Amino acid sequence: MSTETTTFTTTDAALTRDEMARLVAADIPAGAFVNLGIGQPTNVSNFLTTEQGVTLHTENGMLGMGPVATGEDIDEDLINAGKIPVTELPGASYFHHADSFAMMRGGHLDVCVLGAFQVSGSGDLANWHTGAPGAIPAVGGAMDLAIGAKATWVMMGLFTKTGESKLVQALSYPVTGLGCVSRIYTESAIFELAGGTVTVRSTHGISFEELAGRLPVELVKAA
Amino acid sequence: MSTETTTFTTTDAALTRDEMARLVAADIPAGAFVNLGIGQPTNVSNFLTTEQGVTLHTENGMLGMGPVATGEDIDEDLINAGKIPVTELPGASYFHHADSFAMMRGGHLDVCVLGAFQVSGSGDLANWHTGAPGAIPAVGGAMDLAIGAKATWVMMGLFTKTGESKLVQALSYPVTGLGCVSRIYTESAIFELAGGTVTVRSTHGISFEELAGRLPVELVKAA
Amino acid sequence: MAPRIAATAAEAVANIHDGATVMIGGFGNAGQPMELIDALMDCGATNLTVVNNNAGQADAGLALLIKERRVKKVICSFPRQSDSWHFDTAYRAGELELELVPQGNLAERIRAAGAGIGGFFTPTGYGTMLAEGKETRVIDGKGYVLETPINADFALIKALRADELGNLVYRKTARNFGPIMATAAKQSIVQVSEIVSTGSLDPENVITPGIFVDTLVTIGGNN
Amino acid sequence: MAPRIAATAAEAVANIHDGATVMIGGFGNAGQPMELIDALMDCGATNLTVVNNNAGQADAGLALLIKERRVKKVICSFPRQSDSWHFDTAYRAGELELELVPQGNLAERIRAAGAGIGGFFTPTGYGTMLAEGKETRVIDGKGYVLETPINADFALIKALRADELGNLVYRKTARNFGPIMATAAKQSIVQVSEIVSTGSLDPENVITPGIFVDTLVTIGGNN
Repeated sequence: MSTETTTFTTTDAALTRDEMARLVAADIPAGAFVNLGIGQPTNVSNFLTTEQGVTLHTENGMLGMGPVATGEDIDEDLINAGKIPVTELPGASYFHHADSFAMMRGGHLDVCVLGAFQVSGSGDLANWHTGAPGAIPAVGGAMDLAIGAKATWVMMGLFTKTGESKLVQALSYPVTGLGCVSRIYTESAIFELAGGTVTVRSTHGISFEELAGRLPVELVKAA
Repeated sequence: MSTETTTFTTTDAALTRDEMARLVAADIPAGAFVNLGIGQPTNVSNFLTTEQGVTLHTENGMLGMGPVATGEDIDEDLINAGKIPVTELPGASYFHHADSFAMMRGGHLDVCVLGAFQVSGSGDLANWHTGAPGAIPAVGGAMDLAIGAKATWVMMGLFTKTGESKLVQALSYPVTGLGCVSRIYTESAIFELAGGTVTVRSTHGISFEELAGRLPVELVKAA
Repeated sequence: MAPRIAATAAEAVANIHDGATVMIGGFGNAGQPMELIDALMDCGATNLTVVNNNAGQADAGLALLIKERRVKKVICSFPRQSDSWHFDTAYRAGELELELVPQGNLAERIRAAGAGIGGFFTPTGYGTMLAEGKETRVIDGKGYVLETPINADFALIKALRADELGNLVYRKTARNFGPIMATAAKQSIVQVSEIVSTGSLDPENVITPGIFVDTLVTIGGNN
Repeated sequence: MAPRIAATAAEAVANIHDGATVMIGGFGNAGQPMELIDALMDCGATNLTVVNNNAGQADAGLALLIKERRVKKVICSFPRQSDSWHFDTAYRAGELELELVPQGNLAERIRAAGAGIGGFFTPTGYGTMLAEGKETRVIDGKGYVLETPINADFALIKALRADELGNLVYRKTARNFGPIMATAAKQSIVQVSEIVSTGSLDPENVITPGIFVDTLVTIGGNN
């Protein structure tokens, strides 16, 4: 289904956010049905090409979502899951919330791209709650999206502000979904997760060996 | 919700099928949403008045079903649950099978009228299977209809061809639904069922005492 | 029964009683029945349980109900937002109970209530904090959580247009929770931009059949 | 992925393999994809499990598949009809397995498969022969049976019209099982009267979004 190479590659500089988004976009198979989470993943839509024929789902009840609406196109009845006004592409369809999440939960979407606080080597995802005492929890569609699509990809910074790896052996933040993430895009590396094995597809501004030294999980270098 | 009197009445002659249907029709509250089962219950629609404003549901996906279609109005895409061509009234709506049975199961219909092989004094219904050895079972929507509506009424002959009561203490035929029937219309009497008590609302061509002697369940005469 | 046509939003919500469970449609501003919420505020009903995707924003609508401590419990997926200060304050003060539900489970639980389903196994939330204390089961190697229906006494819904029988159509992503909430509440109160004569809506395109609608009120035009 | 447009019914069903589970839409003749069933007959696939409301009638379609012993199992609600002689013969000969499911449970199980629900508690069938051996539970004083999803490899569906992205609209009660079967099958094969250009269907009125459609074939006009 995906078009990426499994050959290990490396670049001198860390990826910018736009470069990450461009790589994610390029990896989305032609004709795929995709849900892009709020935040960094939303940026992926800017790098999808018309030729790819990707259809965007927004869980508040629409397939065939178009770009963000501006000016006269803004319609308060037409918003995305981030509550931003968007547009409608030809061939779109609307449905109610139960049908929309049935579409997600039933495994009909090909790819869901999400942000994350942490991902474990076995693909467990934490992205909904810091678990901080006194924090008010809010989950939205995070748990549904995490486990619903055929493939769940994460975009995140690899390290916290204090330099700790967000790719971990076991989550310290509250779980969003277990074993659901199959790929992670970060500024420093792209990882493939399968059956507990973490394969590094590419590194950016860091060598594989340096990376292996900084991360708490065992890494395999792509062939 | 219902308009019947609780005063006991009696008539000299047994009810004809049309008279039964007319009585059922008259008991359906104005504005009710109703499902009429296949067979005798279908005849009830012929006695509903426009003023009643009753909306008919057919479980194959429609509210606002009109009379049987004839001549040029016959459309093979517009049939009732008995697979008979019907018509569409203004204000009708179509929906898929899961939504249609959700409407039924969720208790949104006011009345469902069904035929029966047997009904027990506690309202258990048998109407789908004779239980005869070698008989091929077929259930259709019978079990869904039996337990779904706010009120389930039965229309049936009170006695079998060999003279046995079809109102019984305990079903000998396989169950369709437990404790679901609240009223039974027969040629000889109309019964109200509630909390295990069987109240005779009217008798037709038979006295209350004669009836009580022939039926295996304890009967209460309506006040 | 054809729906009651209320002259004003105040009249539409007049029978909402203290202690009622009230579903409120909308996702962001899309589909939010703001005039009905304002009328609920004015009608004085208190001790409410509110089912909504969020828990109020800024100083309007649901947020005001919460500010005035008219809500004892919120069932929602995403209470905490940048402008959910009234919720935050009430929650931190221990004066508001929160049942946090993943958005797809929220939608499915509302649907289940309308469809007469007693409970269902969903993969969403399995292995997370939000499944704690709930029954779980592994089916074909995949983990599921048992979730229960959410019923309500009232649903406040915004649709685009109704006919005199209460058949509804919505507009774009403003559809969201409306159709399922209409099925899950004992009484659905719907604000629309216009009420058209029966027969004006194409039966193929009705989204909420009139059987689910109890009260209609016309509010301005579509904005 | 936009659906494949097959030139003929034969081409549309060509990848249906021996041993496949095939859902077939339709209730009576309404929505029955007769040309696709005929093509399935011609393609030679055998050892099939068929999910349909019925088990074939007279000497056409599904009845012929059963006559030729190409079907090992039927999952349906109403197999026995006045003209179901091929089913009757095969069943009595012990050459055809039957799973009899109340019609609403059949619809809900198909929906559950499409919606990623692992199982659900339904009141339909509780206390009956069709719940024997199934898990039951009393919830709030009401009995329920645990029912499981029905998935399929293929669905054969008849719709009225599709656009090039596979968005579908149906016609009157021919809608019936189509929309839910499209969600429950790995591949949905849909016969339509016409394929219109993308953008020709109103997004508000799409009943089956194209995400659920894999193959389209145009068959005659609407009859």
